[in-house]
Order: sequence, then C-alpha cells, then structure tokens
Amino acid sequence: MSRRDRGSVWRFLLPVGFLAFTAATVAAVLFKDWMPPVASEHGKGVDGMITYILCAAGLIFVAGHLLLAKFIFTSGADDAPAYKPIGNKAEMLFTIGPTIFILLISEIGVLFIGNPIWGQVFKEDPEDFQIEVIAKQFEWIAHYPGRDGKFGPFRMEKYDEVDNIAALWKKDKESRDDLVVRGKLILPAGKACQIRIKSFDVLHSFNIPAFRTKQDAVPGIYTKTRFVATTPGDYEIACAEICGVNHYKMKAKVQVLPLEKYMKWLEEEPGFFE
Amino acid sequence: MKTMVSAGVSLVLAVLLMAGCRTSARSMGAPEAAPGQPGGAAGSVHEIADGATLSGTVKFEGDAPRVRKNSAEADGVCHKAHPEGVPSESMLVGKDGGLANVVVWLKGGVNGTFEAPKTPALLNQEGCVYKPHVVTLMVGQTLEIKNSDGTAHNVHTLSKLNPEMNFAQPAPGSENKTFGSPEIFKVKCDIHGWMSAVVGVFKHPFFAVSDADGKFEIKGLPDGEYVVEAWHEKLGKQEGKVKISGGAAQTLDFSFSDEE
Amino acid sequence: MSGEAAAGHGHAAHGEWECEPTPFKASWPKVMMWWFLIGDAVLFGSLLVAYGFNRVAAPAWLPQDKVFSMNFITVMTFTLITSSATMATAVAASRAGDRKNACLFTMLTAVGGIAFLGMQVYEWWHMIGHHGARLTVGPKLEGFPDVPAFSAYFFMITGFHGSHVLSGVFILLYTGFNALRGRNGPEGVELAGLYWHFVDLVWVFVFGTYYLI
Amino acid sequence: MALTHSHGTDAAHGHDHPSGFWSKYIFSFDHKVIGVQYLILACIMGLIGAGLSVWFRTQLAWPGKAGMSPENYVMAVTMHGTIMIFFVVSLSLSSGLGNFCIPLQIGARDMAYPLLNMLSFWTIVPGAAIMVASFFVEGGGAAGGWTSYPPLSALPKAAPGSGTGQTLWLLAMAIFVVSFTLGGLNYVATILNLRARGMTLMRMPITIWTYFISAVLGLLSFPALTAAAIMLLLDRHGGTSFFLPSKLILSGQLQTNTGGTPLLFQHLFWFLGHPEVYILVLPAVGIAFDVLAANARRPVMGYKASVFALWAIAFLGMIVWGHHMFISGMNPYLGKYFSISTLIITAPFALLGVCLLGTLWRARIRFNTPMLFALGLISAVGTGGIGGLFLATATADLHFHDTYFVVGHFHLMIGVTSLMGTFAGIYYWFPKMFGRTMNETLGKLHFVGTMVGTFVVFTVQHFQGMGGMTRRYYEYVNEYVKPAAALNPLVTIFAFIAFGSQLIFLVNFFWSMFAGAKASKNPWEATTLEWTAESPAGHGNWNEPPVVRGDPYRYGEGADGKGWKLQTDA
Repeated sequence: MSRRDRGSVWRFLLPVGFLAFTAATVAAVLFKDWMPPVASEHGKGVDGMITYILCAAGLIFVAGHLLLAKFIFTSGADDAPAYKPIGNKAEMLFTIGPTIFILLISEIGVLFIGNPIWGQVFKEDPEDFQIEVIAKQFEWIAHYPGRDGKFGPFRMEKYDEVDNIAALWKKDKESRDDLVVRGKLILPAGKACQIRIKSFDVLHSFNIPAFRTKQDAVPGIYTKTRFVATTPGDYEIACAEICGVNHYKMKAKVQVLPLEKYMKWLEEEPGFFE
Repeated sequence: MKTMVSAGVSLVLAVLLMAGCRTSARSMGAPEAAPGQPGGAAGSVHEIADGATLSGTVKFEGDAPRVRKNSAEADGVCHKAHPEGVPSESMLVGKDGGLANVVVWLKGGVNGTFEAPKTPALLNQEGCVYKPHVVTLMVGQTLEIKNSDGTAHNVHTLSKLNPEMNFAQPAPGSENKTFGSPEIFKVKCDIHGWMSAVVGVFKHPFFAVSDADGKFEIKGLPDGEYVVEAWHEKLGKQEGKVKISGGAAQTLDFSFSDEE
Repeated sequence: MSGEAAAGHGHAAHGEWECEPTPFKASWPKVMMWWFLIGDAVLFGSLLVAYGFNRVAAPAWLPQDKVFSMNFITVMTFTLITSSATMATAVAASRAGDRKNACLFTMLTAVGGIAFLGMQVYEWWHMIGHHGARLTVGPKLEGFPDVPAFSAYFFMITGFHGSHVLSGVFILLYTGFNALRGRNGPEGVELAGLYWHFVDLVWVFVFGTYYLI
Repeated sequence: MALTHSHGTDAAHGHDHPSGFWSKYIFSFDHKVIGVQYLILACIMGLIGAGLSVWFRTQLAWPGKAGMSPENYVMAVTMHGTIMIFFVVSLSLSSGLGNFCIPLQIGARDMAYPLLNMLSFWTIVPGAAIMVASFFVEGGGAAGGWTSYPPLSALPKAAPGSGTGQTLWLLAMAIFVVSFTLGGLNYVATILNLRARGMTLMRMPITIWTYFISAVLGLLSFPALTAAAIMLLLDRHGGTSFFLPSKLILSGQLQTNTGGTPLLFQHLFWFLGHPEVYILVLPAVGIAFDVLAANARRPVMGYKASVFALWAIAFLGMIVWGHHMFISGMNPYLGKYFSISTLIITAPFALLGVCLLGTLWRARIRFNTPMLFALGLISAVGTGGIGGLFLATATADLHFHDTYFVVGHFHLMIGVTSLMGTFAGIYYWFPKMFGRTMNETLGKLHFVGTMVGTFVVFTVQHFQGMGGMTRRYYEYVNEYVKPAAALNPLVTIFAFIAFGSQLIFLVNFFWSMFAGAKASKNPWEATTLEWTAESPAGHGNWNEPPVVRGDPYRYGEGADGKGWKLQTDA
C-alpha cells in the first residue's frame, strides 16, 4: 500500500479529468440547443428561466470544479511541514461568500423570473378559450364545449370505450353540441387557452414539450393549465406520469391552426349528438 | 390489531362481493352448462354432420344509429389505414333493419360433449381494427391472435371466467391462446381505445354470428328442445325457445331496440 | 443539544464504562422510548392529517353527534384520562420504592385501559350493528348520504389507537407484575407510563379532531 | 453527572467473546458483524438492482433486442428504484457503515440495545427476500414506479403488476420501515447516551453527526410512509377509498370506489420521500469529510458551520416535500411556497459543499482509493446539487418534471454521491473490519470505472431531459424526442462500464477479506477514535474505555512532530 504517493499520477489525472468533464459539459450547453423548439408564449419565459439558471449554476459549476482541480493539483507533498491554518477571516469569506451568493441568485431567479411565469400558467381569465382534455389509459381525448360554450357533464355510466369516450349523455342539453376529438388536440394560434384536465382512471400527465406545458391529470379533480400557442403547426402530447404498461405509447397530436381556421373548424364540426 | 381484524373482515366481504360479481357475470353473458346432462356423461362425442338447421334474422327496431368514427391520428400507422377515422362496429344495422354481429347460441338443452375443431379461429389486428369483429370458437380450440399492423398492439381480454389476459403484441406478431371456460367477453386494445372485439367461447358447436343483414344459421342440430340466446355487445340479450324434431329446419327471429 | 458541559467527569460511577453525559440526562431506554413515541406521534399525525385532507375534500360529512353518543365518548375519554392519573401515581410510587402501590396503581391503570377497550368494542358494535357501518359503507343515518370515508377513517384511526391501548394493557400487566416482584427498577414503570400517557394524549387528539370538529 | 453504560438484560454484551460460528457470524450482537452483514446483503441486492438497470438500459439503447416486454420494463424500473434506494443505498450506507462506525467513532462498546440491533438486521432479510420474490409471483412485480402512486398501485387491474406483486412490495416496504425504525432508535440512543468520556457532541466526527441527523430524519418521516402504506393496503384489500376517487373507469368498467383523493398519497409519500434523500446523502457527505480530513492531512474546514448546515438541511428538508409535486394538481400558490423554501436549502447545502471543497485548501493529499472516492463525491454532490436548482424552481420544473433531467439529477445525488461515500467508507474502514486492506490497484480501477461510467451516464441524462425525454418509457416513439433518444446507446455503453467496475469491487471486497495485506491499528494515520481500537476490533471494541481529549480532526498541530494526533492524545 503506497500511501505517501507524493508524485502520484492522480495529482495530474484527477484535475485533468475534472477539467475535461467541466469543459465537455460547458461545450454541450454552449454548442447545441437541447431544448425542443418552443411554440408557446410562456414557454419562452420558461426557457428564459432555464437559461438564467444555466448561466448562474454554470458559473458555480465551473468555479467549483476549477477550485477542486486547483486544490488537488497544488496540494503539498505529504512530508512537507504540517498544515498551517488558513485563518478565520479567509475561511469565513470562503464559506459564507458562496453560500450567500448561491442563495441570492437562486431566490432572485425564482422570485423575479420564475414566479411571474408560473402565475401566467395558472391565471384564470374568462376571456380564454376553454378546452377540456380527458386522459385515460392510454389515450388523450379533447373535449370542446361547442357553440353554447358549456361542457356537457360527465355521466360515467354512459361511458363507452368505442362510441362514447367522453361519457356524455345525449339528454344533457349542454352535451349535444360538444365536440369530442380522439387522439388529437386542435388549438388556435395566438389565443390563450385554458385546458382543464381530467383523468378517468389513473394518474397521467399532460405534457406538450414544445409548449413547456406539463400538468398531471388526477382522477377525481380537475387540474388546469394555460398557454398561448404561438406558431401554427403539428406538435405532440406525451404522458409524463407512469400510467401503466403502455405509458410510452400514450401520445396524441397537437394541431395549432391559425385563429380563423380554428374558428371555422369549431363552426363546421357537428356536435357529438348532432 | 383491530385494523387487522377489520381488514380481514372486509377482505372476506370483498371476496364475497367478488363471488357475487362472478355469479352475476355468469348470468349476464356467460353460457352455462346445460342443467343436468345425464346421458352424455360418458364422454360420447356427438357427430354433428347431419341434423336440423336453425336459422333466422336479428332485427333492430328504430332508426339506425349514426356510425361514429374515431380519429386514429395518435398513431401514424392507424391514421394511414383510416385517414377519415375508424368507424365503430359496435352497432351495425344493415338493410331492413338487420342487426349484425349478434352472437346466437344454444344456451340450454344441449347434451353431451363435443370435440373442438383442430383448425384455429383467427382474430386479426389489421388497420388498427379487429377482424372479424366477433370471433366464436369452442372451448379448447386455438385462437390465433395476429398483429398484421406496423405498430404494436395490446391485447386485453375482459374475461371473467377465463383468466384475464393483457399482453403487448409487437408488430408483426402472432400468439395462440385457448380458453377453458365457456364465456362471451370483449377484447380491447389498451393503446388504441377504439379497437374492440367480441370473443365467444362455447362448449358445443351450436353458435352463429349474424351477418350484415342480421341473418344467422346454426347447422347440425340434433332433435331436442333448446333455449336460444341472442347476445349483442351493447343491446344486451334475448332468449327464445325452439323445438326440433325429425331433423326439420326451424326459424327463430329476434329483435332488439335501444331503450334510450 | 447543548448538554456537552464538561462538568461532572470526576463523579465516580458504578460500572466499568463511563460515558459522556446525555442531554436531558435521560437513560438510553428512555431516549429510545421518547423517539419511538415521537415517530408514533408522526404516524398518528399522518393518519389524522389524511383524515383532515379527505374531510375537507369530501362533498358531505355526517354529524358525529348523531352517529355517536357524545356522552358515551366523553366517558370513554374520561376513563382514559383517569387511567393516566393512576399511572402517574404508580410512577411516583415506584420512584419512592413502594412496590406494592406501584403494582396496585399500574394494575388500576390497566383496568382503566381494559374499561376503555370495552367501551370501544361497544362503540364498534354500535357502528356495525346499529348503524350498519362497514369498512366500505358509511353508517346509515336518515336524511344523510352514504359517506364510506366516515367509516373507513373511524375504523382505521380508532382501530389503530385501540391496538395501541391493547398493547399498552399487556405492557402494564407485565410491568405491574414485575414491579411487585421488584424485577425492574423504577425505570420500567416509568417507561410504561410514558407509553401510556402517549396513548392517552393521542386519544385526546383523536377525540378532538374526529369526534368534535 | 456521568452516566454508566448499563445494559440491563444483555448479558452477551461487554466482555463475552462468543466463540460459536452461529453466534459469532450469523446471530451476532456485535455491531461490527451486523454492519458487515448489512453490507453483504446490500451487495447481493445491489447485484440484482443494478442488473435490472443493465437489462432495461439495453432495451432503451436497442429497443426490442433485450428480450424485454413493456411489462418487464415497468416492473424492472420499479424494482430497480425500490431495491436501489431502500435495499442497497440505505442498507449499505445507513445501516451497514452506520452500524459499523457509530460505536467505534464515539467510543462505545456496542449499540445501546445490541439485541434489537441484531433483530433489525434479521427483520430486513425476509423483507429483502419478499421484495425479490414479488418479481416472480403471478402477474409479476409491482409496476407503479418506486413511488407507487395510486390509483395505479391501488387497483389490481390498472397494471399487470398491481396484483400480488404490489401487495408483496408493500409488505416488504413495511418490513423495511420496521427494521429501519428500530435501527434508527438504536442510532439515536447510542449517539446520545454512549459517547466515551470527553466525547462531547461538538467533538463527534461529522460522520456521527450525519448518522444522528439522518436517524432523526428517518424517525420523523418514515411514519408518514407507514400511514400511507396502511391506507394503500386497506384500499387494495379492504375495499376502502382513501386514495380512490369516485367513478373511475378501468378496462371499460365503472369502479365502485367513492370519495378518496390520490393527491393525499403523494403528500404522505413525499413527506417521507424528500427527507429520505437526505437520509441517504448526508451520511455519505459525512464519511467524505472524515476521509478527506484524514487523507488531506488537515482538519475539515468549518466543522461548526457544517454541523449547523446539516441541521438546517434536515429541518428545511422536512418542509419542502411539495417540490416533487409542482405539477401534481396541487394549489399553484403552494407551488410558489415550495419553490421558494426549497431554494433556501441551497444555502446550507452550498455551505456544506464549500466546506468539503475547502477541506482541500492547503491540503497534503494522499491519493489512496478512499480519498479518490471522496474527491469524486465532491464533484458528484456539486454537479448533482446544481441540477437541483433547476428542479426546485417550479417554472423550470414545468419542462423538467419527470424527464431524464430528474433521473440524472437524483442518480447523481442519491446514487453516485451515496455510493461514492459508501465506497470511500468501505475502503477506509476495511482494515478495521477485517484487519486487512483492500487491493489498491483494483480499488483504483474500480474508481475510474465508476467515475467515468456514472458521470457520463448521468450528465448525458441531464441533456436528454432538456430534450424533453420522459422517464419510464419503454421505447421512444414520439417524434420530438428523437434527437435526445439518439444518445441512449452511448448512455447504455457507459452504464455497462459503471456496472462492470462494481464487479471489480465485489471481487476485491471478498478477496481482500481473506487475502488482503495485513493492516496495522491505524493504517491511514487518522485521528478519530476508531483507530485506537485493534484491527480488527474484538467484540467490545476496547479493553480499556477510551477517553477523548480533543477535536476529531487534529492534523497539523501535533507537538510531537508527526503532524497529527489521535483524539485520545493529550
């Protein structure tokens, strides 16, 4: 056992390894955009928040690893005279300084950048379009209130896997003109939509990565999320909460239409019981 | 302690409840063994080559309901097969109000045991639809469940008397299954919710499925008095009686209506 | 945790292995008992919080005073609290070296516990027999909907508490017997007392949250 | 006043040195033997848990080539998580090394209640067996994820493994909780009551502080899981609806449950789940402090500050569980609260990290295997901690929740950090366990493989998470995720490397047990109390009670010129 390996290769190997790791990570952040293209208004804010933390945390990450490498590389030989204390002031500065710095940047981030965007996602605005999304093993169903602007109530006794997936009843007045689209969510561009999410069986999570939107579907209650889709095009809903064996297959299309086209579609599509 | 006791008590309750479910399921859709089969006990295998023919029509009273189409856009493969959506097969009304996909079978009065055919019955998943929509086979007969699509399916049998099966089937794939108890149950795909089929398993070969016009035909019936049941996945079931003597053909008609 | 006062090292102690003084000067069985009770308190706390969570979320709840006889519950509570007093007497007696009284009052406490259990059995019988409540079926009450959660929480919480009382009674009987024979020092009675007081305290919370609010 | 170490009924305690094989190695009361038993059990469970991860990593990299069905996949993921967290990291780090080093480091003969200690171990053995067995029952093992959220875990029809497998899973967890609670009681009582003379609280090594704090955290948080498990079992088998709301549709059939709420389970679960993270991480950090000090030949920087930071982390850790539930349907205002309060933890955690780092300032490093692992831990805890900043911010969590970013983050924290601490501890205390040293060459090979393997795997997973790659997916069929999922083969190859190097460790561990180089009493020239005992220490640890006369880290102030002083030295 060679304990006093003063000229140990590790004195070089470890710092080089840590620095290479740091450099590779930083390069991966700088030279490739890992996030899916963003297509919603608050999504830009989420990306801004992430960029802010990336910069702030990246600074700590790099500084920490540089120090680690430096300390290892410059550590004295073991047979040199014994350790001399650094001095209380320097130690205090070294410990308290970064602590306060990290606390400040993280709290500033969450208070001034994060929370306003968080507020946008959960804002209640009567002007918003209301759309309901139903999650069940292993499908997404979009439910629109139709021309009367009212969602038909769920009548779980009427549920049918093939013919009445949204569990509506034709004798309910509000249900007659409701639209039910299976496996596809059609959205207007440039208009805020509030999605109320409902699960029929287990937990699911309504996730549109391109919108930076994620909200669990919880049986028994409605959960809500809100976004403004910015760019017409096709996107995807994924399920982000394990919901059974075919969790990975639980996906649906998101189709963002220009506002006029969307309104036209709403007008023309016949209601569920029409 | 008491939680354990109450848990135990409720466990017993739950078991009783489940037992209750089982019996009700039996009375709802599952074929029962014919009461008292004295003669056939020796395991004699009946020849069904000759015998009487029972035929008839199943009608739907009222307006033919609209056939719903389910969008298959969540899955590219299914969407390609059905760009306009997959039509529902749960309630198909043909000309003159003939109701398709009704399982007609002899519920009571059949004696003896019957050998299952060697040829397998086929349930094919093609274009994200089960073909055929209703499969009938005998106890012990092989059911070949095939995936002819370019996407994975999940076969989930909602059976009560037979063990419930729920397995993923990659594409392409084929599985052979047999069933030990007579029962009519649904099969669904957990991934593509619009996919639904009916499997009928019987102890004897006297069953039929009504065609697009609602017509059915059961062949090779020996003489006797029979209880005939017509079973539809959404409209429930109807019973009729028929007496066959001297090998003469008989007819029996059923009619269903939607209460709502 | 500021008990690291270096005082008292010189004290001669019996036994061969001297230790640093403990915060609060509690012996290790007492420390373990205390932490066990704290953990158990969190367990009861979790059940009661769960009950509160469901209760707030529930669309309807049953009026407790119509399901239970409040006077009866008060008597139950009173019995248990009285048994706490006899327990305290037992602890004091055992500290004073009075074996007989230590045993007597421990046994009295156990009797109180058994009385409480008896009343709880009646309470369950009343719920099951009279109100037709089951773990999955709420007590039937005219003019009120079926609230299964009412029963579920009743059986779970009181059952769990009852199991504590039951085990407490066994511990008390054992301790009282040992106290008479002088097999355990004052600490045995004290530990049993700690547990018993805890069980009583939990009942006060159960009484307050489940029966009163 | 000085209290005596009175052990009531435990006659086997103290001077008796049991001689029979059974009482010496199997049903031993000796905390050191029990600690090693825990370690060996953790090794076995670790092979199973890590083996599962290799299996499903293969599936992820080359879909369909691993002979794994989607059913197998969800079960493997669930069992991997459960086994790794509760039966590998908890057992090796908290129970194994904790049992071994607590009495030795505070100068006690044994645990406060050795019989209970032995019972804790023999309680967990059937627990582990049941957990493994649950994989092989009809329908397979639990498949609801290690979090076992109802309704998925409450309704047997919701998932194939939600039948008997889930019940056995709950049973095994209940057994684990019982064992862990008994162990925790022993830790707390031992640390509070059985410290040797002069071992005041502020003279305890940081390792002991971390074990004390994690035991307290465990005692305060595990009961919440117990409550959740009781209620879930009643829901599963009693027909109650604590977590099951009305009118669920399952397999096209209306369920009869009424009135429960699934969110309740999540709150109870994470009230345990979050402190559990600190239960696993803090002892690793504590061990790293000890190893760093000994091999950097200097006192740890900011001992008092670190102890303060540990308590702050423990306290804050109890009140921030909701940050696992930002998007669970919880009230959004609570989301804001949990976000702000979670980020306050960065302060004590940063303090701890800076103290770790500062311990290398003006150090004279000996690059032996335990030290390498301790150094690796500094990087892991920093890198992982920084990922926490993203996840603690509710807004960023909208994108990162349940993606591979989370997977990478918590694996760096409770996987890599904990295991690096465990390995550092095992290599460090191995001489005290068996009187022999582990092979350094194999140890360094193990270090390189672990370091390179795990860091590549979990750092790349952060980037996959940024690409929105959702966790617990059998196969990535979505279009948007294709670029991120393309990295899966790379991750898997490095996962193989990481797994392979653990095999080196196992070989080294069992080989060195019998054939390693003989070690002296204090091979590392360390200062803490355990190095005054014999290697290996007998039952009872010391013949004469040690008396502590100084701080735990007395490096660089030695009057006798050797540069260090034992805690017992004047």
